[in-house]
Amino acid sequence: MAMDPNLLVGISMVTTGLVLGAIFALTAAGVTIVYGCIWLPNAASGQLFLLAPLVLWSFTIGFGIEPVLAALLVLAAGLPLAYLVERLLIRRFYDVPDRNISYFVITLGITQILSGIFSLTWGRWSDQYNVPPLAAGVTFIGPFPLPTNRILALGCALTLLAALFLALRYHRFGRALRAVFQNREAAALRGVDVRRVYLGSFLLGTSVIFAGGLLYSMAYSFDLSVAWSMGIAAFAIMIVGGPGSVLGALVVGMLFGFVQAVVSVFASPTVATLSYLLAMLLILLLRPSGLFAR
Amino acid sequence: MEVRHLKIMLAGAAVVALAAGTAWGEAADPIKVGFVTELTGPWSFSGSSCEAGMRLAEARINGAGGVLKRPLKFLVVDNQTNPTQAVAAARSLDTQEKVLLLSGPTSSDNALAMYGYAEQNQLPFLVPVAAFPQLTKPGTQWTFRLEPDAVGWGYAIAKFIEQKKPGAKVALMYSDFALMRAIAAGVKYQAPLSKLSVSAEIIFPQGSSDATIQATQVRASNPDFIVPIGAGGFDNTIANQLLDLGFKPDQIIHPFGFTTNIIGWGKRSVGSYFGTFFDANLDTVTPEGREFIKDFQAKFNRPPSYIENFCYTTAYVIKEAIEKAGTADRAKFRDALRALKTKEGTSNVPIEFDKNGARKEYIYYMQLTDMDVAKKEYKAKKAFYLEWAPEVIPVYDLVK
Amino acid sequence: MTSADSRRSRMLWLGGAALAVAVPLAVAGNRFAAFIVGIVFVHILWTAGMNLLYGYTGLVSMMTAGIAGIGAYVTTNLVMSHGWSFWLAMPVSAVGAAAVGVILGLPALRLRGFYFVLSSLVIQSAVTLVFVYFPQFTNGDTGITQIPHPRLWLPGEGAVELKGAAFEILLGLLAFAGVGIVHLIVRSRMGAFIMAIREDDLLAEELGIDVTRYKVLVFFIGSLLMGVGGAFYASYVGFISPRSFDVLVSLNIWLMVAFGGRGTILGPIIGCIILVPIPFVLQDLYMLKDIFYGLLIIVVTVAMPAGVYGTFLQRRRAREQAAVAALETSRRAAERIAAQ
Amino acid sequence: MSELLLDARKVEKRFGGIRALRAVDVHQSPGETLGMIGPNGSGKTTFVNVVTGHLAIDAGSIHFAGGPIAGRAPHNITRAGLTRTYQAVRVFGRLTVRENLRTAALSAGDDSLETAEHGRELIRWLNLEQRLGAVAAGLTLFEQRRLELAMRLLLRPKLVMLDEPVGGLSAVEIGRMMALLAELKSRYSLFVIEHTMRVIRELADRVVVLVSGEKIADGRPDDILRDDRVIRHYLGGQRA
Repeated sequence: MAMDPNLLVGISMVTTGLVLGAIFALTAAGVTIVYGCIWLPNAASGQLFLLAPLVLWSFTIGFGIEPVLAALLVLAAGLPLAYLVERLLIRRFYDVPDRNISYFVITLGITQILSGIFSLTWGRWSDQYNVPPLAAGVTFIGPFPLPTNRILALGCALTLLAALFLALRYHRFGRALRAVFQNREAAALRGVDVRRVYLGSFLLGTSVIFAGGLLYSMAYSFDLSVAWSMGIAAFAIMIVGGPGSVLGALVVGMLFGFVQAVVSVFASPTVATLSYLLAMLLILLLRPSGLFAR
Repeated sequence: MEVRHLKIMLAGAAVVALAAGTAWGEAADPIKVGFVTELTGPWSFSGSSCEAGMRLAEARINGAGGVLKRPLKFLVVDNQTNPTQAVAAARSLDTQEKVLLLSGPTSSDNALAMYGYAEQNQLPFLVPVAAFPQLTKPGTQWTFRLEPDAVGWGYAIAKFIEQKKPGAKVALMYSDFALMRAIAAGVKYQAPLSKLSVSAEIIFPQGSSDATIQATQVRASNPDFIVPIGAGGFDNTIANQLLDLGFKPDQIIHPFGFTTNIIGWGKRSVGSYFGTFFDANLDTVTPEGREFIKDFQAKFNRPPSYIENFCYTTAYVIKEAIEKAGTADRAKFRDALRALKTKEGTSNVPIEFDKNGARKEYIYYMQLTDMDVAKKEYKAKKAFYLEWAPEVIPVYDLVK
Repeated sequence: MTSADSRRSRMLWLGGAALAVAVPLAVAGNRFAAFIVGIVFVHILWTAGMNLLYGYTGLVSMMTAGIAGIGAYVTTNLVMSHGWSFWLAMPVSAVGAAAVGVILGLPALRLRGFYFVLSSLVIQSAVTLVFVYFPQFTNGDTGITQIPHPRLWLPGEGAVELKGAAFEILLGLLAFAGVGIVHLIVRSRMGAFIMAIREDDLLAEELGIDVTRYKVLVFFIGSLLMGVGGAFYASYVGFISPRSFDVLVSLNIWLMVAFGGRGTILGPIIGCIILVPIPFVLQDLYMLKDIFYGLLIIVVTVAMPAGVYGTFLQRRRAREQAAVAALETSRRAAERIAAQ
Repeated sequence: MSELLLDARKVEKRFGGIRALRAVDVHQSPGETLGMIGPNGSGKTTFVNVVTGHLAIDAGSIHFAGGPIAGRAPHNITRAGLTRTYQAVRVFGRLTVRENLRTAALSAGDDSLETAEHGRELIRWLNLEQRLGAVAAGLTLFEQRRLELAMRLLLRPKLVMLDEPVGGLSAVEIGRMMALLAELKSRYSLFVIEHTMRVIRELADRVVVLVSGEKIADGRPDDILRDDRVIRHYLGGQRA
């Protein structure tokens, strides 16, 4: 093993930061889109994030479906689910002034329900969540071996992020969405069907979170505890980046990914988690509108 | 207005009393054992394995006429891998079901929580699978444990490595659970005594899912052997990331391995070592053991491992102790357990407890020789066997 | 407050105190039922604090369990590692918890609505992590077990362990005292002010109410109740771990207040009496508890914002007003006839 | 000029780049009723917000009843005897009228609404006694305006700043409100922001005119309403 250890650790740090950051950014983007548009702070994001890979795992291991096909199935299955939730719970609050508190509490309720369901059902196999890799083996980055599957996940994540960003900029729906971000009434006056945009943004946000979860399960092993930590991280990123700011979510998400990586080299992953929370608190106190306020 | 409220409060109080009343059944004919284990939550894989093993023994025992002509009934309650819930369950089994003893936990955290309840309320507690030393700390009166304590495992690992490669460098990577901390403590204590050096020690917080950086750091420290202990699926991640980084399988020593997590490591781990207390591949398995393996395989289409075996054995230890006591009385049962001298029916390993309820300890180290992931089967051969007295090293001082 | 009113409420309070003693005695024969009663009492104390914060001042604090946990851990450490008497350790740690509660509550002075809720949730998560990752004080995830019961010094017997029905009666009286304190606050000048703050803190300020001062005060008193509850919970149950005080517990405390009826004295009590026993009574269905509570949270938020007792009060007020209106119209009719 | 009740000098307020108040001087003697007029967005409400401490002052000084109040917390300014109403009527909507009034009375240091100094007569005078049990949100706008007024008067203020007191009221209601204010004028110092010239003419002893954050006129109503600059900038065609 005659290779410079610092170089090794350095590369591993960068790659880890990239993969984690991309997935953070994606998930946080999903959360922040919904908050910016509907004013819905989704406390259940972590549980949704976990739901996707759990279903994927059942599809692939349980029913032996092709991983790619299974992943697409999961995403597809997510839409009607999200629609149902919007229909039953979200929609009725659209005109309530302080609705974000109600939403927050409701999604906390959903969180509790989902975690209850998880430990009841998938909980039994919590040592066996290994989604079959799309690509086996490792690819060498210089001297450093990285699982090809993880590089694939990184690629997908970055592509999705780019697509999301472009869609919000240039696509008709994206522009409508941003119009509603800026000012609901004005958008309505300009003939934007606000409620359709609301529904659309909720579906989009949920799917993006699902995608994040799927990519995470491609890159890492996971267990039920991922839900809470990811949910908190997503919130932290949203708050620090500025609620509703997709750009903020992307930048801060990447940042947090690297923080995680760097801190776990020089301190410990535990400190990393605490540092998110601290960052979020400080921003809440000093600049509730976040770093990238719209 | 308030007068009406009195009624409401009274009604509420009535609800509580009533509800409790319904949950309150008086002791029935069978001898009841409270079996609080992990059926859901992070540790559920071992809890449900344990229940499976215990059920086989329960069926056999009651099939053969039970104990003192009374059926032996295991009341299984889920503790959700949550110590708080474990205590609540212990309390209700004690006060509601009036069980003869408690058993069942396979996670040290839950076992320790119940330990407190058992000792405080003078309720016998036979721990099948939980290795945290403090469960049998000096002064323990009511708790007994079948599984050797984890600091001892660490001691055994050091002995194993010493015999494989004198003066070797060892790296430790483990998730931050009581069990893992205890194993690491044992290795670190015995290493210098066995002329070994610990080149790296990395602790993961619970819920970690990636070890790329840490594995690289370990690689950089260039050890001869790595002792990785991840919780749940993370164990597989660590193993595979170590292999990705070019470590040879036979440099990896898993402190423990049971069927599901051995399969989880994957075929590329063939050649790695793992510690165990019962394995279907051992030639010391008795005819009864063979039958147990056959029945289990038929029922769960995977071979049982030490968790299932300990829980299977637990049922028989309880049976023998009750028969020795001649009555289902808690104190008499406790004394019978203390005096018990017997063997595991499945492998003839001796069973006897010291004054603190700790068992005469032993461990096997097996080397994986082949694996069929699809069939959930693996082959392994014995590489090392060790027996030792519980306090060969100061286990109770090493972890608090 | 008319004399009839005061007589009624005196009856209520006597009745409440009587119940605090009578219920434990009634179920003393069944240790399990008795234990449930004890836990219900602790929750009544906790929800009393939460009610003051959320029900009367409108502060949706999601860190209540964390505060209770601080009270529990500090007491336990002082008693078990430093040999303090429980009766000294408990008040000390309760005041400590209250002080921490005030500090952690400071965001509430700057943040409005959802942002405060979120910050309190973040704080709760951080507190839980601290419990997990500072094992030298908390023994980490493993938790602290074999926590001794408090000892009472009785003439003749000397120091005797507080246990059995006596312990539940003490908890009952504590819960009673906690609710009583909240009730007195609500009836007082301060009560009017914090409710004004709940309704519209800007208008309250404009009316000359020192909003900051009263929010701090509320956090102190609320956290004090939490801390005391935590300290007694630890020694009563005999075991604590970070899970005993995690975010789900905070959420459940919120639920008990919201479900019973926030901003009413009896509502939270009813919430506790109905919700606390469920997981114990349905021992085998325990794992369904989270799902059930979760559904309840949603139902309450969507369909029953006033809670069980609150809705009941609303209905009754509606009835009374209808009656008054009817009277009024009939009187008018009578006058019209008289006029003709 | 010696014993001024309100004395604001060179008051400045900026929002980002915009100067909402430009060196505004306003003074008011005890017993005097001061009117403030100006087009929308001319800074009238901003001025009130700065004086009552709801907005931080950027420059200048404000003295009230002889003491400096610039930079003090709103509740302290209220305690000093300076209170205000809001353009969009603001009461505790979910509380009953009695609870609304009680809060004000307690804040003023009284032990209860009943024992509050001339609390009863206030309620009778503003003719709210029938509605004491009603939830404030259920009141008519006029009733809410009266309730708002009653709450302020319970505080025994030295100066009441009224932000469009007749805004949104019907002609009849305006007449009634005017009568009430006229009566009030004899007992309290008032500061009235209004668009309705009638109100200003009948109530104000003196009028200040704000246009885009600048005081362009200050004098007796009749003179002001004849002032060319005022007409040009503000009244435009509508000569009352």
